[in-house]
Amino acid sequence: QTAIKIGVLNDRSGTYADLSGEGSVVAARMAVEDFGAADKGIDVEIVSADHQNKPDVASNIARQWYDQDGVDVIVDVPTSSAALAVNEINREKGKIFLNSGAASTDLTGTACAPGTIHWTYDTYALANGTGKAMVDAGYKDWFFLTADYAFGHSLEENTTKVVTESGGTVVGSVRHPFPGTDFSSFLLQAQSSGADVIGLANAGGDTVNSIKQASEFGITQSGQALAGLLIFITDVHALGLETAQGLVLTEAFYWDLNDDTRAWSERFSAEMGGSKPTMVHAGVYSSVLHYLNAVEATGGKDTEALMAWMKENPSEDPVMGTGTVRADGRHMHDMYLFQVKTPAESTGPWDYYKLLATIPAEEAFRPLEEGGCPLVE
Amino acid sequence: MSSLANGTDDIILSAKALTKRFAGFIAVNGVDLNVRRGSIHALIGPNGAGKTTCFNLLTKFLQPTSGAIRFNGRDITALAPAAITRLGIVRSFQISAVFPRLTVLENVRIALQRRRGDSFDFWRPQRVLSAYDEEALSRIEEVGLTPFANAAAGELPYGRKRALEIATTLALEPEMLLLDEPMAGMAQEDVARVSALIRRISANRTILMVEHNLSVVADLSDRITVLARGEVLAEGSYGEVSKDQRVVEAYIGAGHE
Amino acid sequence: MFELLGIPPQALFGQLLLGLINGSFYALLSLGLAVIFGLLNIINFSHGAQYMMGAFVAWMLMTYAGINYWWALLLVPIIVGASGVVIERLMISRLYHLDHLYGLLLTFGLALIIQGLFRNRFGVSGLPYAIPAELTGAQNLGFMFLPNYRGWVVVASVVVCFGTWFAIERTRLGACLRAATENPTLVGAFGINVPRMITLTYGFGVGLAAFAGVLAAPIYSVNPNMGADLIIVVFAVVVIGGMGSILGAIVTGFGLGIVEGLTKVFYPEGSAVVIFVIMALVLLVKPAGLFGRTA
Amino acid sequence: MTSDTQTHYESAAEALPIGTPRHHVVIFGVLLAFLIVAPLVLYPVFLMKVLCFALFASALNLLLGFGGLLSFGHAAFFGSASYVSAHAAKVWGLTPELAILAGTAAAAVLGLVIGALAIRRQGIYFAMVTLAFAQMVFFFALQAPFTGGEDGIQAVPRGHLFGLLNLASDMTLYFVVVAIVFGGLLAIYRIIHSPFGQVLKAIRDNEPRAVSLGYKVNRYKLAVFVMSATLAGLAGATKALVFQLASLTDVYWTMSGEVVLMTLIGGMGTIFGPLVGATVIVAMQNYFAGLGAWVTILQGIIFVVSVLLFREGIVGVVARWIKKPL
Amino acid sequence: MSEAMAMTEPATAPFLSVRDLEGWYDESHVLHGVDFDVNAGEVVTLLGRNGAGKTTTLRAIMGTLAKRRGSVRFNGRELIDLPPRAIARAGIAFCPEERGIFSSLSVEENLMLPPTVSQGGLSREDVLAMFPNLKERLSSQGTKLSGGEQQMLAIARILRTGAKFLLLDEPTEGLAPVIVQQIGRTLSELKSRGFTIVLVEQNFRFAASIADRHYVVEQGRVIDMIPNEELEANIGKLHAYLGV
Ligand SMILES: Nc1ncnc2c1ncn2[C@@H]1O[C@H](COP(=O)(O)OP(=O)(O)OP(=O)(O)O)[C@@H](O)[C@H]1O
Ligand SMILES: Nc1ncnc2c1ncn2[C@@H]1O[C@H](COP(=O)(O)OP(=O)(O)OP(=O)(O)O)[C@@H](O)[C@H]1O
Ligand SMILES: [Mg+2]
Ligand SMILES: [Mg+2]
Repeated sequence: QTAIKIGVLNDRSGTYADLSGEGSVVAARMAVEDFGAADKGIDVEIVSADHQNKPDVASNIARQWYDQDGVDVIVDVPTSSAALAVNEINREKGKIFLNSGAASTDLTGTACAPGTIHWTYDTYALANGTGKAMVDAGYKDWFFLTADYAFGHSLEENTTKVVTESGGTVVGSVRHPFPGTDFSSFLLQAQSSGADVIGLANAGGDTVNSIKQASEFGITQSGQALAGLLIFITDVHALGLETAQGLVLTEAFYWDLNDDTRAWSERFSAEMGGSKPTMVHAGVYSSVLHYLNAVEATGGKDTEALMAWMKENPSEDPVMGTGTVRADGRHMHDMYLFQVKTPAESTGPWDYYKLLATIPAEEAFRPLEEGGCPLVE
Repeated sequence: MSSLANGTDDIILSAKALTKRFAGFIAVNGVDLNVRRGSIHALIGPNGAGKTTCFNLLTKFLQPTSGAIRFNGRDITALAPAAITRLGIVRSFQISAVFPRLTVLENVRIALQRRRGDSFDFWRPQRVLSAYDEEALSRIEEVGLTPFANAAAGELPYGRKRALEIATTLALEPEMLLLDEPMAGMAQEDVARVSALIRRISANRTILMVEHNLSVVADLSDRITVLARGEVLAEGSYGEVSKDQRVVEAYIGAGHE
Repeated sequence: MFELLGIPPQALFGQLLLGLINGSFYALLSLGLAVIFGLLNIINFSHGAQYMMGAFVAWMLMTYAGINYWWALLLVPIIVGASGVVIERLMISRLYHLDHLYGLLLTFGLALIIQGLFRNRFGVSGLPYAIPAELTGAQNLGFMFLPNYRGWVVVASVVVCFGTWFAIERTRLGACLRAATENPTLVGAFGINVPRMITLTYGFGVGLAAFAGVLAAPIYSVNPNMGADLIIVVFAVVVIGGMGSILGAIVTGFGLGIVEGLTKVFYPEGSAVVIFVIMALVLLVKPAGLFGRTA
Repeated sequence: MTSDTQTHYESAAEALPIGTPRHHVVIFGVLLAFLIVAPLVLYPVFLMKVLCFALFASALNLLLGFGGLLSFGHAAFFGSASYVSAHAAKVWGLTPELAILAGTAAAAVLGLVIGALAIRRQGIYFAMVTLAFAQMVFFFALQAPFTGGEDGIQAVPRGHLFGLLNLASDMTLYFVVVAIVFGGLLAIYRIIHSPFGQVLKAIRDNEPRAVSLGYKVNRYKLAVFVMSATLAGLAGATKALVFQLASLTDVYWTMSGEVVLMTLIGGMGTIFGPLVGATVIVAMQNYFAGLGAWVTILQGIIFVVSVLLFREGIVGVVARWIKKPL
Repeated sequence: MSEAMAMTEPATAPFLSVRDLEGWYDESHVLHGVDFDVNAGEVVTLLGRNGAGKTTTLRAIMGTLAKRRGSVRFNGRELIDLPPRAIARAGIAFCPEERGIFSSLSVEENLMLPPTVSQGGLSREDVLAMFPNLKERLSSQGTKLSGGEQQMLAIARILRTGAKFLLLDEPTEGLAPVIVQQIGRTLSELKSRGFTIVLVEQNFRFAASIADRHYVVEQGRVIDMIPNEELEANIGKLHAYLGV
């Protein structure tokens, strides 16, 4: 009889509450059910908390969970700063951290840790997917609208690299204050640069507002394309197709990919008042399932043994398909390039994407040797 | 104006053509004032005549629009209020000015502390201040507040607050005291007591005061300047000014004779 | 093509115009603060939250009652203003005899409550509010593409600001208000109900914030945090303009919008701080602000 | 009043050599004893958080309760000290005591600059000006190259105290924090009860009168502002080491509001109020964390209720009951 | 007995009756029980030295003194607990010592500020005819007027309201004699139009020219009442009271 305590730590009241939040708890619970924990004599308890997207709150909760509440594994944790903070606590306490929500490649790069797996996506994969696909489609000249802080800078940097490597050029960029409300001035600068595509190296509300205002100023109508470098289906849902149509983006999951994803999403929706799961929810499900398999296989909670098992054995589930966990903690799986449908193409709510391409795992993620993860040497 | 002939070296404080203009309004207009050392000089006049404004100018709480102020022969027109105090001119306010949440003793000690110059010592315990207690208590005694030494100043009745204010002021050992309506709001018995106190402390000091209570003015002052509408209307002893017809009209009240 | 400071002049005009649009919001919000401060001597920290309420109530009217933008523009300031009236009667009116700092603390607490409630109910991802059909589309001004709605924002804000200025500086009601700021006791002794006037003034100031909120709803996402960060900037605008000065609030609001717009072109990284830097400079030179009277 | 005369005098005679009131000594003693046994029962990291905020709130109270100046931008000092000490410990590899010192010094310098500008205005103006300056510091923290943007500075090593004592253990660190915070509180107590503190109280009570007694009040205000900033910095620097993290939360304006709230509900101008206030608020945030946005609402309600009904704060009310200053 | 008093003979109670009026500024106790009556149509003065409490008495009647106690009955109605605006609406108008001209208002706005409280007030034209000086200055800023003009404006603006009971605090203070005479004529005219006036005056020569009765205030109490016709006889006593 093993007792496992899973801590779902994410944003339950802020910008990322819709794309992670309660949905991640539901996804984790579904994983526990599908695994059949009760039948296998494994007693699983799920706790959750709101980190308010603040690294200090996140690290506080993580510390307390490990020190006081006997949590064995922390999952989800959107917002890079919060994820990095939890990563450090996790390293110190020698526990397991299955990140699904955060974007920072540092989790599998310079900050990689023996107990951390970065499951769903990262800035490299997004920049790479979207950047390369756009250049290949003929959008060669780029202008970046970048949130002026570390995350925005790194997103811009990653994309710039991909764009130039694929034969495009970057004609300019402008850094906007974070968080911002009015982007019209920056959009106008982007417009007068004559670029083919405006790369939005920002996130959350900033991205939503940029897209909204780009449509208001007729930027998309006048032929410039927008590339959302970090955008989720919930953002598209908030924007509405009228505004978001044509946007190209990269995701690790879409509910309407195949029968399995549709069936799973159906169950998820039933519990979440009709909203469809995001890739973060899918990642939480997939990672918890893999973890529970490891617990069953190793028959205990030893971090080293569990991590070894998870890295040796492929992950396999109906939601994210097959994947492997790399030495640096990167979970490798296919990514997908989507374009947002026009209102005419869409058949109803949540029917938002058409699939442009599937990006194989090896191409999607940063090569192991480029990350500089100390675990790899 | 015969008294001016007594020689200017006796003048401790003088103002020449003092003028204060507020946006579009002249509150004090070309006032010349000479206060003789060791005298009690009263400034009287109708409400709004500019008495308080004059006080504010002399103590530099307001910057004069024009004019010059000299104290002990030195031009002090450009000094800051705190510097004026350090030179030895200390004022009281028309509305009672004590530190309400400090005790009577502490009120007086604040003044002593300034004089002794340890008021920036934030690392030393308050205990060092007990060195001042003796002197403070003697000041308190002077104004008859000994029974209240440890009471919070804010809880004192009005007249006693005025007394405390005077004790605090005296603790600075000023050469010159400016009192703005020291009797205002005082009960009759307090008036007598404070009058006596003022007379007592005037022994080796100069006092300039604003007062509406004419019997106090008559009783105490050596010399009176009457202000009206920002200008000097008359100057002289009580006997002189009270007979001045303009003063009677503007201030004391006409209707008699 | 000749350039001005390295920027083509058309682009510069465009940026100036955009600055003016942002300035419209600053002006409306700082005007509300100035009106409230002028009469109540209260720094209304919940002004940002009330601006946000304006946007939300417009959204709710649209979503739950099908009331369109134009009616919202009229109704929302009244509804939110009424909530301000209740707040003034129940809470703020108890603080007038106290240090003004308590007003600041109270309204700070109110801001937390209001924002928290909306965050709980609506989340923070933002809600969509469409630009009214009459104002979609844009004008090609040659040097830029001006969305009709943005043009309308400037017009509406100028009209409301001017109207408020006129009402306060040129009408009998305004005369009562001005008189009451100078000497409320005497105005009361003339038989004028000063407390009621104060209450309504607060309601009006809050209504101005709500009006700005409705104006903002179609262009910025309707979101519980939309006022929280803006309000700090608006405080700086009010300090620069001189607390309580109606004209100061309006002129500084528009002016700083333009200055900020130019910074976005020449030094975008600095655009978030430029107003605070100006504030520091103004305080050094004129502690009472550009239009303020020294106490 | 006259009937009280005699009693006043007698108590006066008794209390004349002013020393530390006995009940203050007792309270400090009990507090210290409690802090020593507390980690046996309570989670030491939680206790350390309470302690850091208690010091922060006491520093604010020094300015607000005893200097009469409401700063709405104290997060600037707390936060910048936390960044500097985190940077010093992580990048420069300084020992913890030096890192804390560096952070504290940075806060002091910042306090001098902001204070010199802010004390030119009073009342609400002062509050708004400090708020605006704090906002500038916030933007700096967001964009400066060494602050890590919104990631903050993470994985700050706790290091070895004086190069000897390993602080990795929460227990060891706890006692170091107790020493720092208790020292800070005693320093504040001393400042309040020093000749300087007396003048400060006088200025708060009646500024024009203090001027008329010849005090250059702006120097005192600036001095207390800098002291308060420095102590807030000490709290921030210590917090950075405890949580091994310096982040934007520490410099954001809500932090300034939170610390005002702690002071307000504990009791402005009381010595022990900020401790109680910090304990209440930190405990609330900790135990109600699951309530999400309700925590903010609850804080807002506490703000409103304390402004309307309990302006004296918890300790203020107790002090009135027992008729002794606390 | 004056004509005015004879006119009000049917009314048993005086128009205004003040009893045991006490008043404080913060903690300083200024009024210690003021008692006096005013009959309809009368002009009554309050005389007394500076600081005797005359202004404070008017403020206490008007309700603008925050802390007050006792009884003020006006037209059969108790006013002591009413707020100033209700007292104004009851028909009492107040012209303060400091005049209270609003600097941010023009002369016209100042004039039109007080609302009408009952029928029968002077029309704007009547008022301007009474004070021709004001007519030329209607658009200037209120406080740009000379002291005398400000005083006229202060009186003028309360005549419009329809209140028939006026409290005038030192309307001649600081004014040139010509203006004092003019104000004297105005007050007489108002009296003839049936206004009742309580006048606080330092200048009792002026007071004697228009008043029916004089109350002497000292230390926050009314210590004596002298009918105007007995003034000559009591001049010595009065001088003693006023300390001249
Ligand atoms: N700060 C100011 N701004 C504008 N006018 C002022 C200011 N201070 C005073 N005054 C005006 O200057 C004149 C003189 O005022 P001051 O206070 O000196 O009179 P005072 O003689 O002391 O009167 P009182 O006997 O009533 O105290 C008054 O008319 C007053 O209104
Ligand atoms: N605002 C105030 N605060 C405190 N005390 C005041 C205030 N106004 C007046 N006093 C005091 O109350 C007492 C009575 O003042 P009041 O103004 O009623 O006198 P008055 O008879 O009208 O004198 P005056 O002839 O100078 O106008 C005086 O001692 C005065 O100093
Ligand atoms: Mg005066
Ligand atoms: Mg008077």
